[in-house]
Amino acid sequence: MVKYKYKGQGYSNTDINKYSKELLLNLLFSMIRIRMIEETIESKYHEDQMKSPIHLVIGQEATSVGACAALKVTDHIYSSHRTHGNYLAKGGDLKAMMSELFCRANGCCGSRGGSMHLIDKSVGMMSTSAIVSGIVPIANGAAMASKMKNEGRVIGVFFGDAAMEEGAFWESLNFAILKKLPIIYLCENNFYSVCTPLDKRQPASVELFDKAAGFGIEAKQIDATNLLLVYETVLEAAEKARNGGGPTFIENVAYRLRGHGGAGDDSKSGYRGLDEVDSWQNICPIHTLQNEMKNHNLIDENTINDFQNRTQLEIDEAFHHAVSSPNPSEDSLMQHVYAD
Amino acid sequence: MVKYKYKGQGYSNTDINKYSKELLLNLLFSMIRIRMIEETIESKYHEDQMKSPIHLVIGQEATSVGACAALKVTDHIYSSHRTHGNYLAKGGDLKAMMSELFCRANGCCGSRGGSMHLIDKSVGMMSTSAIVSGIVPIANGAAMASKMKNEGRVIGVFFGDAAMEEGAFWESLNFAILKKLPIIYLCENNFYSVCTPLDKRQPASVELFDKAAGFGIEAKQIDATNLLLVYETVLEAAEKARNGGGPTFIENVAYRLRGHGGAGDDSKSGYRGLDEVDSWQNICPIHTLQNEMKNHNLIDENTINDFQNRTQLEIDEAFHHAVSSPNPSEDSLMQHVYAD
Amino acid sequence: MPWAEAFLNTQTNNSENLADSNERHLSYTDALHEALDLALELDKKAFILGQGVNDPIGMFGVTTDLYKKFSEERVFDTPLSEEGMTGMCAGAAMNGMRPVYLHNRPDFLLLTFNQLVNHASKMHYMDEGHTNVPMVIWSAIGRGWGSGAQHSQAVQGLLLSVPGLKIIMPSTPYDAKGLMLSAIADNNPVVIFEHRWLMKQNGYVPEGIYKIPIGEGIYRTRGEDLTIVGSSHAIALAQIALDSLAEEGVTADVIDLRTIKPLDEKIIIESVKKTGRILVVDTGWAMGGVCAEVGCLVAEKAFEYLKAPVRRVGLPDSPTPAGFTLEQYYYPTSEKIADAIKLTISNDK
Amino acid sequence: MPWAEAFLNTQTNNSENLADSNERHLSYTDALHEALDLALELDKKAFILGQGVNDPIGMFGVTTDLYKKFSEERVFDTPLSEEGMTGMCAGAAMNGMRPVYLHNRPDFLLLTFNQLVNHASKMHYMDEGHTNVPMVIWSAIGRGWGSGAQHSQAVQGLLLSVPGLKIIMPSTPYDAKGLMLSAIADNNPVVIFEHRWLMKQNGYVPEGIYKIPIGEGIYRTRGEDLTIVGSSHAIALAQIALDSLAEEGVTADVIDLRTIKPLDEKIIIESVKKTGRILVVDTGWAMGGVCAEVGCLVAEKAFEYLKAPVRRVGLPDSPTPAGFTLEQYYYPTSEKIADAIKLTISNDK
Ligand SMILES: Cc1ncc(C[n+]2csc(CCOP(=O)(O)OP(=O)(O)O)c2C)c(N)n1
Ligand SMILES: Cc1ncc(C[n+]2csc(CCOP(=O)(O)OP(=O)(O)O)c2C)c(N)n1
Ligand SMILES: [Mg+2]
Ligand SMILES: [Mg+2]
Repeated sequence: MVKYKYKGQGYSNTDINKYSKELLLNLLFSMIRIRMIEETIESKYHEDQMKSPIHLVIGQEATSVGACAALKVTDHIYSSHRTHGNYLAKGGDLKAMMSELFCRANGCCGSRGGSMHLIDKSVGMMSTSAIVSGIVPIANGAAMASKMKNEGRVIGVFFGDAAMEEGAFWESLNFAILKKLPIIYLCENNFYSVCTPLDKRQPASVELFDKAAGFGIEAKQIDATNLLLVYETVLEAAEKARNGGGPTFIENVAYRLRGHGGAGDDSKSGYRGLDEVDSWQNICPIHTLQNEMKNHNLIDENTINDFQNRTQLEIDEAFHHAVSSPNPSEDSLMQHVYAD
Repeated sequence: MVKYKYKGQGYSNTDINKYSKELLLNLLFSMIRIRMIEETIESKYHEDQMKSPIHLVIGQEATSVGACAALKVTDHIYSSHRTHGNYLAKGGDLKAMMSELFCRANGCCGSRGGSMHLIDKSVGMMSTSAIVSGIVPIANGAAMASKMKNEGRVIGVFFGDAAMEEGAFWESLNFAILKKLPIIYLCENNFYSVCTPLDKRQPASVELFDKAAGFGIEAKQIDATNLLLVYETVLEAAEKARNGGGPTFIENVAYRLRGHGGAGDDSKSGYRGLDEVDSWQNICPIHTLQNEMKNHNLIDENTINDFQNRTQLEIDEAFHHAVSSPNPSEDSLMQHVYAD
Repeated sequence: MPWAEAFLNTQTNNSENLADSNERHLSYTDALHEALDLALELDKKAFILGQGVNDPIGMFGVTTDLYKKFSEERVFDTPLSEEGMTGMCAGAAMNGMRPVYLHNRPDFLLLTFNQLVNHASKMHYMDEGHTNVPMVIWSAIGRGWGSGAQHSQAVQGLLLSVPGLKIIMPSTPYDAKGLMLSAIADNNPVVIFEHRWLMKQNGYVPEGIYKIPIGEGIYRTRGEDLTIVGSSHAIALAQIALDSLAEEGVTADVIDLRTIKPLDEKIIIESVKKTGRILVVDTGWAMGGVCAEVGCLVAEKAFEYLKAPVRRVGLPDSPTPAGFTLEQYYYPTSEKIADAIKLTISNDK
Repeated sequence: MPWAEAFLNTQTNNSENLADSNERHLSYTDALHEALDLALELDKKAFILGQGVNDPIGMFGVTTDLYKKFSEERVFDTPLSEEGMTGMCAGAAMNGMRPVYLHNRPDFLLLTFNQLVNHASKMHYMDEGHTNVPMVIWSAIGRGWGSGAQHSQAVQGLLLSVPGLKIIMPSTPYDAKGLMLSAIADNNPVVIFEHRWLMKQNGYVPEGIYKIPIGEGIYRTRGEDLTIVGSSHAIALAQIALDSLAEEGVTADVIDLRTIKPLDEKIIIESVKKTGRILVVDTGWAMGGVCAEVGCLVAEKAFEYLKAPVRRVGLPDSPTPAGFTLEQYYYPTSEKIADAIKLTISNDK
């Protein structure tokens, strides 16, 4: 059964010619790279060497890539447990990520975080939480700091549809509106929380973004299989935030093509229809953009193959880096409990 | 400065003739009785014998009385810290209340609750919380029980405007809508949380009831100095809830004429304008109903005086009862930590 | 998570006593499933809720397909809203229902302390006993497989001083079922902490209804050299540690508390009077919490019998690291417990 | 609440040492006010928030009119939203700010355990020390005047085992100021529990900036017969109790912990080595928490010096009753502490 249908328009309303070829290539390649990295992780996960609970972003890459591209390098992002896409899109270091997944001392969090806590402050991937909605109030604080320090920095915070069931989310939204914080709420609505569909958790009669709008925030729902829609919407929101216009809520609708956690799809267990998954495979954000670009002669198979080949080398190297890196030592265990 | 103006229409749009004289007298008397009781408490509070933090409902009685009158005797209510009006309107025992305020063994909670926890399950005043919004999820559970047991019982829950800043409130609202719970959310919007005006806590651009509506609940804002409006609105909501129509949110707008806690008004300290308090004195819910009834020849001064005299006797007796009641014994301290 | 599953299988202490093959054996999860099944059957007021209770896997198998048998009205998935749902449970319990609210991880209980500590545990006291709050909050401690700082915590110690609450930590399938039934039948808020490393353990589980008294510990072994007190998975580790010292002739009273609140002071003191030595083991942090309470208790009420310093083995005073290697350093092992046993019995006053 | 104010005045231990009249004396609240004033002056990154900080009364007088001096940007009232605001503080702290979030009552902290325990305390560890979380959470324990079960709790014990957190409980105006300044300067999340019965106390408070090291206790008196360990208002009670036994010649080391996490093990053990006897006093529940931790610690690390059972005086295992008479039975008094002292010194092994 296809409970959650695609309701977007593909790229039919998008004028791709507005964008430079360079930008489009970058965006597409960023998505392809994230996909390839995750597919490699997937293919090796059963080897039981990445001892970390992973949550793949496959199917939802356009949100990560579109949003991060629309933000400035100096802007900051915060993320829920589904980190890979956000970390990589914001410029996170692949080697440090792979080391973290392989629990090595030179992981981006020194093996203290794992997949759910890919953090790299040097690129503005500031923090994450494995507690649903836990990162939202923290991102608010970052926006508060930006405002108090008059930094002109915009904060983006990624979270799932289920995060909107946590009270702290609404407390945060209220505060951000009250204080006109420079923050963009990037809801990744993939219709599911683990195996539970949205309509078992929130009344089907109301859209997520409408609830947010009810609080007095500018709120939009977008087809987040269309990367350019994400990009455009976040760009506008960031501009507004930077100019003191306060927060924006964006509901990014896209489908999680894999299981909630771990490798592969788990839909056979019955919590969602295989046909539903299939139907969304057809509007994979990478393929749709790729096709659109091909149609506009902005890319061809060769260029893609080239990029893929280079990326595969990069990935192989990162995996090699990770598995050949040292484990953390026992005496590091009690370090960094307190800051000096 | 009058920051929060009265925006109601008095009784100009209310057809008082729709109601029986008996009902009207009961409602008016109930408000007068609550007012007299609280004024007596106020006048004696400085004697330091009622060792309990009180929160007077003076100015907001119509919400308590109108709502409880619209509910059936078998319906249940739950309340925030501002309990007196709700307890008395639901039929709570005055003697047991006064004993509780005087910390006596025969108080309605045996001196374990005090003013913030006036509870009498025999009349359906089921529970209270001194934690803002703490009672809302609990009332939801009561509604869930009513639904699961198919009791046809409607739950009313009273809380202030600040309760809507607590995340648990929104978690509860979502759940009640999702499960179509037979519950009525009775928000008592008096514009203040202790000394903090609403606009320092929630964006002024949005009304409370609109935020609730955004979640998908039927939501109304009413002038809660007009008792009949409260009565009518709750009556309708209760009917709907009883018939499986689910929850309703009612924003009852009325002014707290006394300080947040304790006796007397504290506005001299400057957190709100004395003229604001004055402006609301003019639309005291008791006087406005009384005048309307006088205008329709439904009541005269004599009847009122009679009732007041009888009530004063009742109050004196209750105070006498309380002060002459025994204190709890030491061996009762550790009772009821656990239920058998 | 394939590696996590594999890992769990190797870590599980399959201490099934196969000697008596007539006994009925069930896994820990099946025992819990049976308890819930029986409770739902027996008491129309009981209901089950939690994120994922209706999932294909069904909360580690504890709730699998119960909704099919008892309807989605009585076994239902919830919005996340942990605080709101906990209050909802309290309210339903106050009105005659018997909710059992399941969480994947105790870490999520930290969202609910306002309802649990400020409300559910106090309601009975506050209205002089007129209101009962018969609710069960269940969660499974997630040790290992990269759970990390926010998905691995054993927070029982944070709740130990909360009046009005009962706290259960079963270590065997038998107790898991019996204590769940007792918890559902109890008229107070009861928190149950399971441990994921016990979940695949098999053991003797009688059919039908039986209850284990809440607040009573039990001797798992009897011995002379010291008293070991703990619960849940810490007891399993302690028993392995003790077994490893059997050749050296070390014997101990091993007390499985089963309930950490109310605490069975009697059995602890009785044993320490005999052995004069005590080691407290817990799945939570050594500082504060269960280790501290039991250690202090003995120094207070059995001081004259003590022949050696009180010892405790719990978690070090740091958050949980996510990585596999660091986890090995972080968690108490049976080896570390064996060392503590040796210290305790060597160290005469 | 007129009676409550009157009551507070009578209950306050006005142990001001007026001997040296050259010393500068301030009330406890004024000392705190001065600390906040100085911190806001000194560090542009510091800011203050909480429900009522801009009220006419200003959080018991601790924040009165600070917003006028430092603007409403830096001293501001908040929506209730305790959990959301705590996370906001953490996020601001992670980005270089130094928030000080004040609550009327510790009971409200129970709404914030997810941000406090799951997030603020763990962030520094989780990302290998790259992120600091320099935030202060402040609240005042509300004993008496009918506060009841939900407005009177001393929840420090619930947080004692949380790694990464620092917990402060000052007992004098001097410490209240110095520790507040240390807390704001500290690069970790720090929770401060004040006690309303100390608020009107006067005492010596130097001008300007000074800091008291977090994690160090102090001897309030030196003596021979036993060691009394505690903090905050419990120390005040213990000192009255000890004074009442002065005629009988009883003397004690009274250790004011000032910080309960990190815990100053050294001073406790040093003293117990000398006196051989210990009584732990705390404003929280006796079960679990500070009493249990200190009691266990001594039985673990100073066992050979102990001459008598460890004793503890804290709250009984029940919620707080609201009524005045029941409160008298519920709370430890200096008389009850004096009895415990007598027991501790009489009861030889
Ligand atoms: C407070 C809390 N409750 C429950 C969980 C368990 N959990 C982890 S991820 C997840 C799903 C969240 O769904 P959503 O927010 O929609 O994000 P998605 O996984 O779909 O990206 C859940 C329930 C958690 N981590 N935190
Ligand atoms: C969670 C929590 N935070 C703060 C308080 C302190 N407090 C008690 S009453 C109150 C005012 C609440 O305002 P509102 O909800 O509007 O109710 P009102 O008093 O105006 O009727 C506050 C802040 C509390 N009791 N609980
Ligand atoms: Mg989702
Ligand atoms: Mg209000």
